[in-house]
Amino acid sequence: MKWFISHNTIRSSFQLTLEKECGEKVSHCYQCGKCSAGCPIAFQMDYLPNQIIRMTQLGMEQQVLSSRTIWLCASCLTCTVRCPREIDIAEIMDYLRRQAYKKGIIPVEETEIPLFNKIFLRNIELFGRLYEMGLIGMFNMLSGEFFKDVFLAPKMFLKQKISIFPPRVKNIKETRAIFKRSGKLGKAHRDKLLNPRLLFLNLSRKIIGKIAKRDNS
Amino acid sequence: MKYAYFPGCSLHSTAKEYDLSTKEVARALGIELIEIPDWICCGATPAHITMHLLSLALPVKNLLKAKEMDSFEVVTCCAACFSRLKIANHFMQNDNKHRKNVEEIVGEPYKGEVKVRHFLDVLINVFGLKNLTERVTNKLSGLKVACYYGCLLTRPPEITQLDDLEEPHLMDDLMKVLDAEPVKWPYKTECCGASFSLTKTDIVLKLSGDILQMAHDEGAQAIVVACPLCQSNLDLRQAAIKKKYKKDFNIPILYFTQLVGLSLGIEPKKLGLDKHIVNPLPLLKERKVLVDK
Amino acid sequence: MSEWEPKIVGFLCNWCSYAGADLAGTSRLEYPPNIRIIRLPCSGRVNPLFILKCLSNGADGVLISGCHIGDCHYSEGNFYARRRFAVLKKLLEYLGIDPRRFQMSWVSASEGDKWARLVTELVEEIKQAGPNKDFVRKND
Amino acid sequence: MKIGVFVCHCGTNIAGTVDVERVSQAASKFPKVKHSASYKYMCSNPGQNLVKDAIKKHKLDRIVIASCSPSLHEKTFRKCVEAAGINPYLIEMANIREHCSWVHKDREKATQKAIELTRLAVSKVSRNKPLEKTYTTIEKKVLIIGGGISGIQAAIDIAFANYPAVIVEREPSIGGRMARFDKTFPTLDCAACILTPKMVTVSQSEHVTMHTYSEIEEVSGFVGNFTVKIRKKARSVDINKCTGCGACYNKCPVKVPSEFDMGLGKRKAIYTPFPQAVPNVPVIDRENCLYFKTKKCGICKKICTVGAIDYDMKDEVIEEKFGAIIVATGFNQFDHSVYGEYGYGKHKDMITGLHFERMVNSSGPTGGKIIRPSDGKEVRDVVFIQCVGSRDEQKGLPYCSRLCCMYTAKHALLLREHNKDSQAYVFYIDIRAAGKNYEEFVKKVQDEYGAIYLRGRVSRIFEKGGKLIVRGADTLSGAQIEIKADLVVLATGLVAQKDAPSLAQMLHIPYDKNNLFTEAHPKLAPVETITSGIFLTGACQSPKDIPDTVATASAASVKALGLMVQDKLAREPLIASVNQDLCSGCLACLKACPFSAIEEDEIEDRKLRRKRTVAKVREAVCTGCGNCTAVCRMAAIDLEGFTNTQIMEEVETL
Repeated sequence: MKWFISHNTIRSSFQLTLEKECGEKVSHCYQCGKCSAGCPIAFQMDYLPNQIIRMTQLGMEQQVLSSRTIWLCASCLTCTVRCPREIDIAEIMDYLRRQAYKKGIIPVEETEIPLFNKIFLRNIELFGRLYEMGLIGMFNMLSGEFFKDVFLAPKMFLKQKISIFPPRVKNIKETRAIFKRSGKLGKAHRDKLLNPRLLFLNLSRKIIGKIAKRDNS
Repeated sequence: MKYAYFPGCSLHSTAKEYDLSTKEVARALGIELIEIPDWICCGATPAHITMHLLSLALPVKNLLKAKEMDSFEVVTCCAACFSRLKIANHFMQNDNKHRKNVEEIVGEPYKGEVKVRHFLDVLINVFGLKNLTERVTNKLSGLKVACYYGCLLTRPPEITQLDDLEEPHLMDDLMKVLDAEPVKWPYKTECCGASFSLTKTDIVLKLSGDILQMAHDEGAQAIVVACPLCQSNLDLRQAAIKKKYKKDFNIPILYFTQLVGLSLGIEPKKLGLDKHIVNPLPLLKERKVLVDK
Repeated sequence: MSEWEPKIVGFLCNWCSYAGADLAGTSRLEYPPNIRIIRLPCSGRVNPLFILKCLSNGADGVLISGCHIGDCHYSEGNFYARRRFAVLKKLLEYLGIDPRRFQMSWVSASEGDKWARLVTELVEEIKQAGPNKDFVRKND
Repeated sequence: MKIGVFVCHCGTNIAGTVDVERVSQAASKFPKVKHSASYKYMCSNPGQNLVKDAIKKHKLDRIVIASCSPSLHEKTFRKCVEAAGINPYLIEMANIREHCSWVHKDREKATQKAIELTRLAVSKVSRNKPLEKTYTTIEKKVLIIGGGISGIQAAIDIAFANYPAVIVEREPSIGGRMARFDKTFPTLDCAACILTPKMVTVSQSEHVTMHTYSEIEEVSGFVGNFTVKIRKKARSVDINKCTGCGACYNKCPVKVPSEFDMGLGKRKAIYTPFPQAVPNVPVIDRENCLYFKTKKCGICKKICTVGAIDYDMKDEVIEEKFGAIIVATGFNQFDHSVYGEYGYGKHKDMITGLHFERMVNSSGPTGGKIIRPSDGKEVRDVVFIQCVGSRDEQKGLPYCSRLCCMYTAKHALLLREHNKDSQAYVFYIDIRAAGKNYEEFVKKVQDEYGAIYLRGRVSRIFEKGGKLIVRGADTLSGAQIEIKADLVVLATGLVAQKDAPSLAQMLHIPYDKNNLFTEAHPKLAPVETITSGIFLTGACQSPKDIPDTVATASAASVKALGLMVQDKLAREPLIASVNQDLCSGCLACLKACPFSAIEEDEIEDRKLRRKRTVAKVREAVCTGCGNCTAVCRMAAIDLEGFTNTQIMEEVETL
């Protein structure tokens, strides 16, 4: 492919740290590819799940954490339940995503999912339950997909499937405290949505793309 | 039969008809569902992707609220909530390190003592198919349905402990009791794209399109689901699938509770059958399974 | 002495557990060096007196390990052992000896990994039980 | 008493973690130790000479060797000291390799432990007594359990040396799995062509007795003197009268799926499993026979001109004595119905390799046509999946079944040979073709027979539109692959026979967690078991192909013949003995003995001046387990080599 890796990469502690922190034995993988064979999202991924595991075995932290694959994993667990080596691949993907958040490595082409996750959690932290209008509005605004699904909105209102007002939970302070303490104990950055620079880059990418599309047509 | 009921966010918004029909069916069958007061979101997929502890603490908080109601069994309908609650319980039962952390976060001791059940499980394994057969007044004869279970109802099997991993059959069994005809099809547990509805709509269109295609090919007139995410992906996105892949399936996506409700003679409106994007009423009329009032 | 290290005696049957311990060696599985193995033909050879003697001589723990039930090289020696030591264990408990000090296990010749794990856990457990002062001969 | 201690470096195996010199020095200060030394390889010739010389020079009378496990070299050193004039039972070994240097890393602690282990051995040896070997006779007959290719080969080898062999086979005919195969890799000679002559040789040999349709019921005794009970199941056909004309099964009205053809073809209720069966005598399957079910029919009896049919035949249990036993029970196929993702084994057009063998065989149920079992149509696209059950810790076996790579390559080749328009797709993880001409064979299948090899496991198989949709991946190109297949052939792994554990328990041989029988040493004693006189061959020990099976069969035969040619057999004197003066005659030992090796005896008590009952050990029967010693209240019965005083001495030195 397009990499050159040295013994320094191979000897890095990436795999060992992963095995220790998420408890999954990556070194046990013998690359049978059953995970990739059954992955429903593989057609969109830049690396197949088995390649991600292989790259982890070789200590290629940078490449793994900046891959699109880890964000595209839908956590459907097809790989996990069929792995002959009993490796929980979905859990490894979760771990890699958490690491990518921590290190702020997120590919600019794949900002939607990390952004969505952050907005979703923020939403829960504020309201206790999901406020769909708020989620969609905020996501559309920050991701540059301003008019996404607006045609669906009236239908949803009519069928009372989406409410304009946020849900109400009485003891919202309790929920917020859970968020705060989880962030502290898990040593995760809770507050930052995403790096503003990344958001900006993504926005401009989208808008430029749209303008270019319009010009072409 | 008395249970604490955890509806989850979807059932209060996009999947309102699931909530309605579940409550109707429960009422008709004498299953008492008491909504957990002041429940909060279980964290869904974003939580376990972002902060592992949070993804355990949120469900545990809800289970503790159920415990306060003196209820040791929680029923939920959403497959995602079911999965999160079950996983949280699993960690609290088996992982001391995580349990300590989560107990610190929620401020209370908890060892996974509240049992979590899916409503499907309650209906089939507690109420019993035999009892249900006796209550069916309006048979859904001739209605060909594809039972779609999705990813999270059966996976991972050691945690959910609900149904067969690769070929689940609970809903099929249920449909047979209602005299509907479950088709044999291979996509029972294929992924619909789940949480990518908003973020990666293309993926959802492809995966849901494939599922609809397969159901169509195997002769299903409707798809029966037990998960609000599956329902919204398959139902909501059919228009876009039509636009992108030039395929007009027009297959109604129904909750199993709605069909059970119909067979018990409950009015369609009470079951929220008017709330679908792909209107199921013409099909149900054609198949003569609607209750005449 | 830096830290107290327990002394454990293991009575192992020649056919299964001793071979299993050998396999742990050939597989280079590491475990703590606190165990002293005495080889016997069968777990049924172990006379309860040996165990009492070990404990009174200051051993902190005694382990008896034989073939899995049903797999005894001598058909039924381990059945006898199991029955015999279930009684002895009760007796020792009655005498006020920490039950952790006397344990039984079944390790086959192919279970080197089980042996290593077993010893590691056993040493850990005996460490928690502390030095054997329950049954030591008073010298003066 | 002058004890000599010899500490072995074992190269760096021991010396790497244990300070051997310090052990030797510490040992020299132990009580009664007159001499201690260390050497690089104590078991080598110079090492043994060192021991012998020291014995002479220092007049040593007891020896401790601190080295490896006694299971490896106890015999070596017994011989060594015997040559130097010391009774061979006056040595003890301290296992400072397997139980010390190999399992510990801390040099200080390991050295300390090695010293203590040596001290234990020294204290034990100080209580050893000189013992003399006993001798028994040998029954000059070999039992072979299993009549597949490995049992057949073993029988031929033993008969060739003019010793009698007895084959016990569960099925109605010998031949085993190999009889089902079509061709054999890598030479492609037909299995029947090379197996049938061997089957005939066995049946015609004056030295070989066959008990087919029979099972082992009970085994007792020990090397040289095994007593075995064999259940000869009621065949319902008199083997001495039957001429093998076949009229009975031609006329039998009942058809059931044939086990031999893996259910692809039919057989009758009275049947021989296949045309070349040996013995060529049918058997009545009583579960399906109309006569046995309804008492009607009886056609076979009417038609048999020699009156061989006997509906009243009963199971017969015979007892025979043997000097050695060869276990050749073979393997079973892995049951792939555990794979939900492959449809729980319910897809009709998904078959195993053994099914394929029958199908491709010109005398098989389809006449050599490769068809879809569901609709009988000829196949075009065939997917082969390797490692089904093998190398799968989640649902299958941890090990590699070793021959699936090769037989799948053979199948891919045969497929193309039988059907020019077909295409083979082989999903594999690794190709393990380590054997003479194996790699070349696989390459040939890829190059000349156009088999497409795809590197990846298959994740899902389902039916759609009459085809099987196979979803796999090719990890080399990073592609997901979907193939619409007419037929899927699973290379299911090899597993132990279901009743392997119960046979092992009968024979007192160990088996591993996969129920495969365990050899005495994986490298140096691969066909022996720890129970002397019992040998292993073929796939009951681990998956083996035909060449390996035949090789181990001959190896096991040589080991058995090695016993046969002896006049008498030396037995270890490590058996129980009764001190009749101490014996109170309670006879608790008699009940505790698993082998009935203790009997009542009467002695004249001189003090009491009357006769008194005591226990007595039948030396030829005692196996030396020592169970009796633990029940003796008087400590009158003791086990030589592991006496109470020896063990107490060890315990005292702790």
